Amino acid sequence: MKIGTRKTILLGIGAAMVLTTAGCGGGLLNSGASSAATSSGPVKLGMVVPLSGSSAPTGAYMKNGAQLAVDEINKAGGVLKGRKLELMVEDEACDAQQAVASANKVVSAGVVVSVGGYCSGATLPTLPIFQKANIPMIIPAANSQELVKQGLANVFLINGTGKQQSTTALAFMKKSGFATVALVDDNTSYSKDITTETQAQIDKDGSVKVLLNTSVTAGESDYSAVVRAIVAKNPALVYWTGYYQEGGLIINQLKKAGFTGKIMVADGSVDPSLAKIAGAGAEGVFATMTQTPDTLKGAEKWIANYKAKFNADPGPYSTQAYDAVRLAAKAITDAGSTKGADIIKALTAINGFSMFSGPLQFTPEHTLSSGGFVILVIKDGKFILDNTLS
Amino acid sequence: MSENIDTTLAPLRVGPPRSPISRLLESRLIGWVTLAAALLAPFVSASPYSLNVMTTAAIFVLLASGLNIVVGYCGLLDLGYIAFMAVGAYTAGIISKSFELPLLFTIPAVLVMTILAGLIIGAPTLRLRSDYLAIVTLGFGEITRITANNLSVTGGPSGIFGIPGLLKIGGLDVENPAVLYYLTVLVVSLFVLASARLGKSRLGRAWRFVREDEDAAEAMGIHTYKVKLLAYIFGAIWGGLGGVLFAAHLSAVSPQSFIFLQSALVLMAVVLGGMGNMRGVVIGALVISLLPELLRDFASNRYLAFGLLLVIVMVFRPQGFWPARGYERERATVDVDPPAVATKQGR
Amino acid sequence: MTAVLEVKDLQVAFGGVRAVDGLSFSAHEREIIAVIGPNGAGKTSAFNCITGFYRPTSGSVRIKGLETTGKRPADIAAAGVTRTFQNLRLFPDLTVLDNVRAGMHLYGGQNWADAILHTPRFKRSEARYTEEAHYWLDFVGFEGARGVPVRNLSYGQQKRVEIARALARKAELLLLDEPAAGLNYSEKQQLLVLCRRIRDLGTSIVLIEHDMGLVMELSERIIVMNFGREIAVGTPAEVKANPAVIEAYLGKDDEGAQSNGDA
Amino acid sequence: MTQLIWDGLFVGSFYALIALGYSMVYGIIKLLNFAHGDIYMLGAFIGFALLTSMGGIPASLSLGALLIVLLVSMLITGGAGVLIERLAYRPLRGAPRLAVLISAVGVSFSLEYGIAAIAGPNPRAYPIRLEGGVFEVLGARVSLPQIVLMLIAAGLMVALNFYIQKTSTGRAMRSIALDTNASLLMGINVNAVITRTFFIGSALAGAAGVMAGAYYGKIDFLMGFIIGLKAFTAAVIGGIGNIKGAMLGGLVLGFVEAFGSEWFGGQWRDVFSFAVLILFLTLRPTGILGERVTERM
Repeated sequence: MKIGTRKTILLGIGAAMVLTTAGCGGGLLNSGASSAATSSGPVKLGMVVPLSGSSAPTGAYMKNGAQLAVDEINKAGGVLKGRKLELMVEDEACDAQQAVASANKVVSAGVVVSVGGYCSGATLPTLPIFQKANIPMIIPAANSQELVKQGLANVFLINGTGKQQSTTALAFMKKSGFATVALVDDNTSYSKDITTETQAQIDKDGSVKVLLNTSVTAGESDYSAVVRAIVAKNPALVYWTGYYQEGGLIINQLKKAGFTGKIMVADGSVDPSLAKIAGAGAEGVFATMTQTPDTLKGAEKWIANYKAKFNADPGPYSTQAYDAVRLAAKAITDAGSTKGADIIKALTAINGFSMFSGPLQFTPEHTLSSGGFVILVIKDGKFILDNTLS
Repeated sequence: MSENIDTTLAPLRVGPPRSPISRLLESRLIGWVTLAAALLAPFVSASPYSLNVMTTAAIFVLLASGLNIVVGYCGLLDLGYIAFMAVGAYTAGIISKSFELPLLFTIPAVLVMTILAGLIIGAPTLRLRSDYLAIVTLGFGEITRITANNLSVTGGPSGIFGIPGLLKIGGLDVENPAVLYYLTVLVVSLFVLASARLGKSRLGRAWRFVREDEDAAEAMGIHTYKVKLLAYIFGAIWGGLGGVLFAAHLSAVSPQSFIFLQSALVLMAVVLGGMGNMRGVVIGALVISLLPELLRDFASNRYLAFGLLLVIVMVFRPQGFWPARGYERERATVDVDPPAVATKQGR
Repeated sequence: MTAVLEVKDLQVAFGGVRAVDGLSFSAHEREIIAVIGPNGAGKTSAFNCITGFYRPTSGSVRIKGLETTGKRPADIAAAGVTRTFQNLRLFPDLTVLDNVRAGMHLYGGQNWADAILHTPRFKRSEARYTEEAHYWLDFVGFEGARGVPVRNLSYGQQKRVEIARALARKAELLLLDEPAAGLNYSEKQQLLVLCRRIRDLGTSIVLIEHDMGLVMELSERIIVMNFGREIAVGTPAEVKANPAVIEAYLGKDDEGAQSNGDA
Repeated sequence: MTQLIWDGLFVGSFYALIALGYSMVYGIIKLLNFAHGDIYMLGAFIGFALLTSMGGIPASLSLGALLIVLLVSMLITGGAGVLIERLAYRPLRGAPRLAVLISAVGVSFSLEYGIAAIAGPNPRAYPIRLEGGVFEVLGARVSLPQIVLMLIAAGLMVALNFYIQKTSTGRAMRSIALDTNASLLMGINVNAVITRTFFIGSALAGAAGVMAGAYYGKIDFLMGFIIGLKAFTAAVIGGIGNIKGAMLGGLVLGFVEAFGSEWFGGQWRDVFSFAVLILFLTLRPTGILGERVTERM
């Protein structure tokens, strides 16, 4: 045992030493070189997404999507006269601390564009890090209003914002004549963002009535409390803006409790597992979502490539990640350099770049001019496009 | 009431440790070595990443040294220690954000709040037996987190971000990672020293007496309750300041950073390092916070490893990996002239 | 001259059992009193009431004329009582010196700020703690290493350390709970001498003891308890002659007989 | 209102099942088995593995299949409990309570992240789902699965109570709870009894896990953490170490939570139940049914 003790103690000291020696970018004396854009060699793109924790699957989808784009571009000759793209993926685990660590890591590795960001709560604290290094962020998934509130020059959202999602939701409610609605979020920043926005827009619009706006704690099994509340109010539509784990349970328990109204979920709940967890009750559940590959017309070829490469089906945000990389490449090419400032200028200038969500143009606050949100509906356990709005 | 220490499990040693390594580790030297390493590190690598990792590690050391006061010295198992850090971080964040103050000036408020928190959590619970205390502290930890998540003043789930830096006077901008790192190291090493000194004082002894045998301590005129409360308050202060550094470092505070897992990690640092032994705790903290960064594949299931490690360490060394050794210098000269204590002038 | 300790019809009950049932006695300065009686007579319970570990059901305890009934043990200790425990209650992982320092907690002499800043005040008081710890260890005749954890010591040594710890408290009243238990003859003789030297410091001693030989030789007054009651009190000679006592012992267990034998 | 009571009762029966294990173990070796909630999680995952290995089960047979799986999972989790006691707790008997507690925390971590490493960190949908008729009772919607599950829970608790009260082992358990050393002297094989206790407690938790999985349909590797705390709260409310108390506590906590989240809103539910725990521990640590014991030195 004593040997063991010493070993670990030495390991402890060793750890400190190794850290000091394992320097990624020169010490204080020759500092500054750490994150400077190099003029030759591969062009690095950083992607901080959840690879562990409850959102890990989505992280994998995004990673694959991005990788697909990188490979295509490299096959086509890369950027800036044959420089290859290189994707660096780091875990964020939807935790602020880990996100900051990973963000610093990719910055240190000298990435020129960040194409990551899924959990808004974890993405927020990484903003100042990329901003200090003046690295443009093309955020494919995270879409909390908070991200653009500070009006940072280097932050671009290519996923529809909560506001835009709410607009779509409201349009759908009016079109299909839901007079009363209950808003339920899971108390995460992403989810609350949507409910607050929806509430605000509904109040402004006035044609729909919010009977209930409440939150639940994520990660529990029994949601009878909120279910009781909903059944008591008996709204025509329940709008769940949290993630699929709780979404599935709530749908299931609502049905068990004999709730007869309709249910709609936000993009965070658009996942194959939702239907699995919700069971039979999932049929006919609506969702506000940006186009996913299998709802897009003409994406079949893309899906085929994806399957061929990763022999798995693409999932939510594969396309956004894919587009983020392509957009980054486009901006680098336009800018003709890997300098943050130039790329940012190029991004702001971009107009009509074609993406899955449609032709791209950024609003002054660097969000999509059109959110590209559509309504999906679950048929035999799969999300398919619903054409109420089209 | 009292907890009987099973002597057979504890490492039995007569006379001070002999092996050169352990003598080195017992010696004052080790502290300086670690500090020197910490100070020199940035000259080897000052990349934002390594600075970030090292700053995080330093803050973690501060937390561990604070929890060591509660668990190591006083033997009170606190499973919600991170709550104190949360209180500190949120107090600092809210005040500095709403009044546009540098974080440095929020410290008085932070001290008040954390001491208050220490009293609120400690006062009702410290009369409980140790295992109840563990659960109650866990409960308080969760309550703190959930409350922060539900209130709007704490920024709700997305928390507070864009927090001003520690200080900004002319040229010296503490938001520069390197400067912040050195500041952190300075503060942390001072507090580690302070808690080590506390451990070797009248109060520190009182804590140990309480840990070893409350009744006997009580019989010697030690107000065990007051002493425990003091341990709690000191622990809270350490945690609160950790929170301020945390806020300065991340420039953002959000509830996910204060889950039970974090409390458990700090506890592991204390236990693995050796309860009550400040040097051990510092090294334990460094190992826990740096190992995952150094061995990426280890990071994937580090919690499993830590969990198993906890059990193993407890089974084989209930005092912790590298416990505080109860040795001190023998009397230099054999006979001292009897001091004037023989008469009973009481106190 | 007020009594150092005054116990008035003390009663304590656990559920239905009356461990102590109306005990009254008092100890004066420089007096050595022995409390004897068969096992389960309520001796230790009485001690625990006096030192505040049990809350007496009724009755009162005064120390140097100060009412201490139902106070916290720490306050009672501060009032001038110190004790040892039936089965050693040392701090096993702490050094011999630290264990003795425990008795000096009430000296104060430093606060946490001194400790953190290592002020001269702190250094002075620490020096004093160490010096006096050594003094008391010498006083009880403790030989051997003092910088090592007590759990490494022999039983006899540990007993000495516990007494040294109690003495360091410098209280006017010392309660010894079976100090001779487990000691061999010569150790008992040393204990006897030690008790007298402690008395000469001006401390009065109340001890629970089963070793009649020791009790008869050492104590000035003996209180005999049975079923929580005081059945006899007086000088060793009187008690020896008291029929109630003989009945209590010879009637109950043979332990008394033996110890009478070696008395 | 009746719905509220029914829901509380239903959730409460889960708490009670888990609380029993806490209470038994605590009553006998005064150990707060921190990992107990994770045994519940383990049970859910074992049931999951068994059911998936069985392949597709027609809904008509699902109840029968569930009962079999329930029994098997109970056996396995029971074994796991025994193993844990052997490896992580028994070596520490007589060591400082702090050490045992920390060891328990370690076990809890090992279970959680061990399962995460094996089964992956993502939540799983349970292969079978208890569907069944729903009918109104005094204005409360009561579903058949709920009734079945509650009957199973009640059955288990009654059986346990009988076991504790009537059998020799039960008597041995109670005597150890009163005085371990004395029982040792009376020739009771303390270790054997402790082993049984862990087996039973863990088996009950495992059963609760499978039932939860089959009813709610979603399991993940952290599902045991919160409910473990809740179960402990239930045990404390009822009077820890007291079997009937554990059952009572579970139901009481179920109500308290149902009402609490009605008044304060769902997101405050946990805060509310922890507050209840803290209040009980500080004001009445012996719980509703627990009797005060004078500690003697």
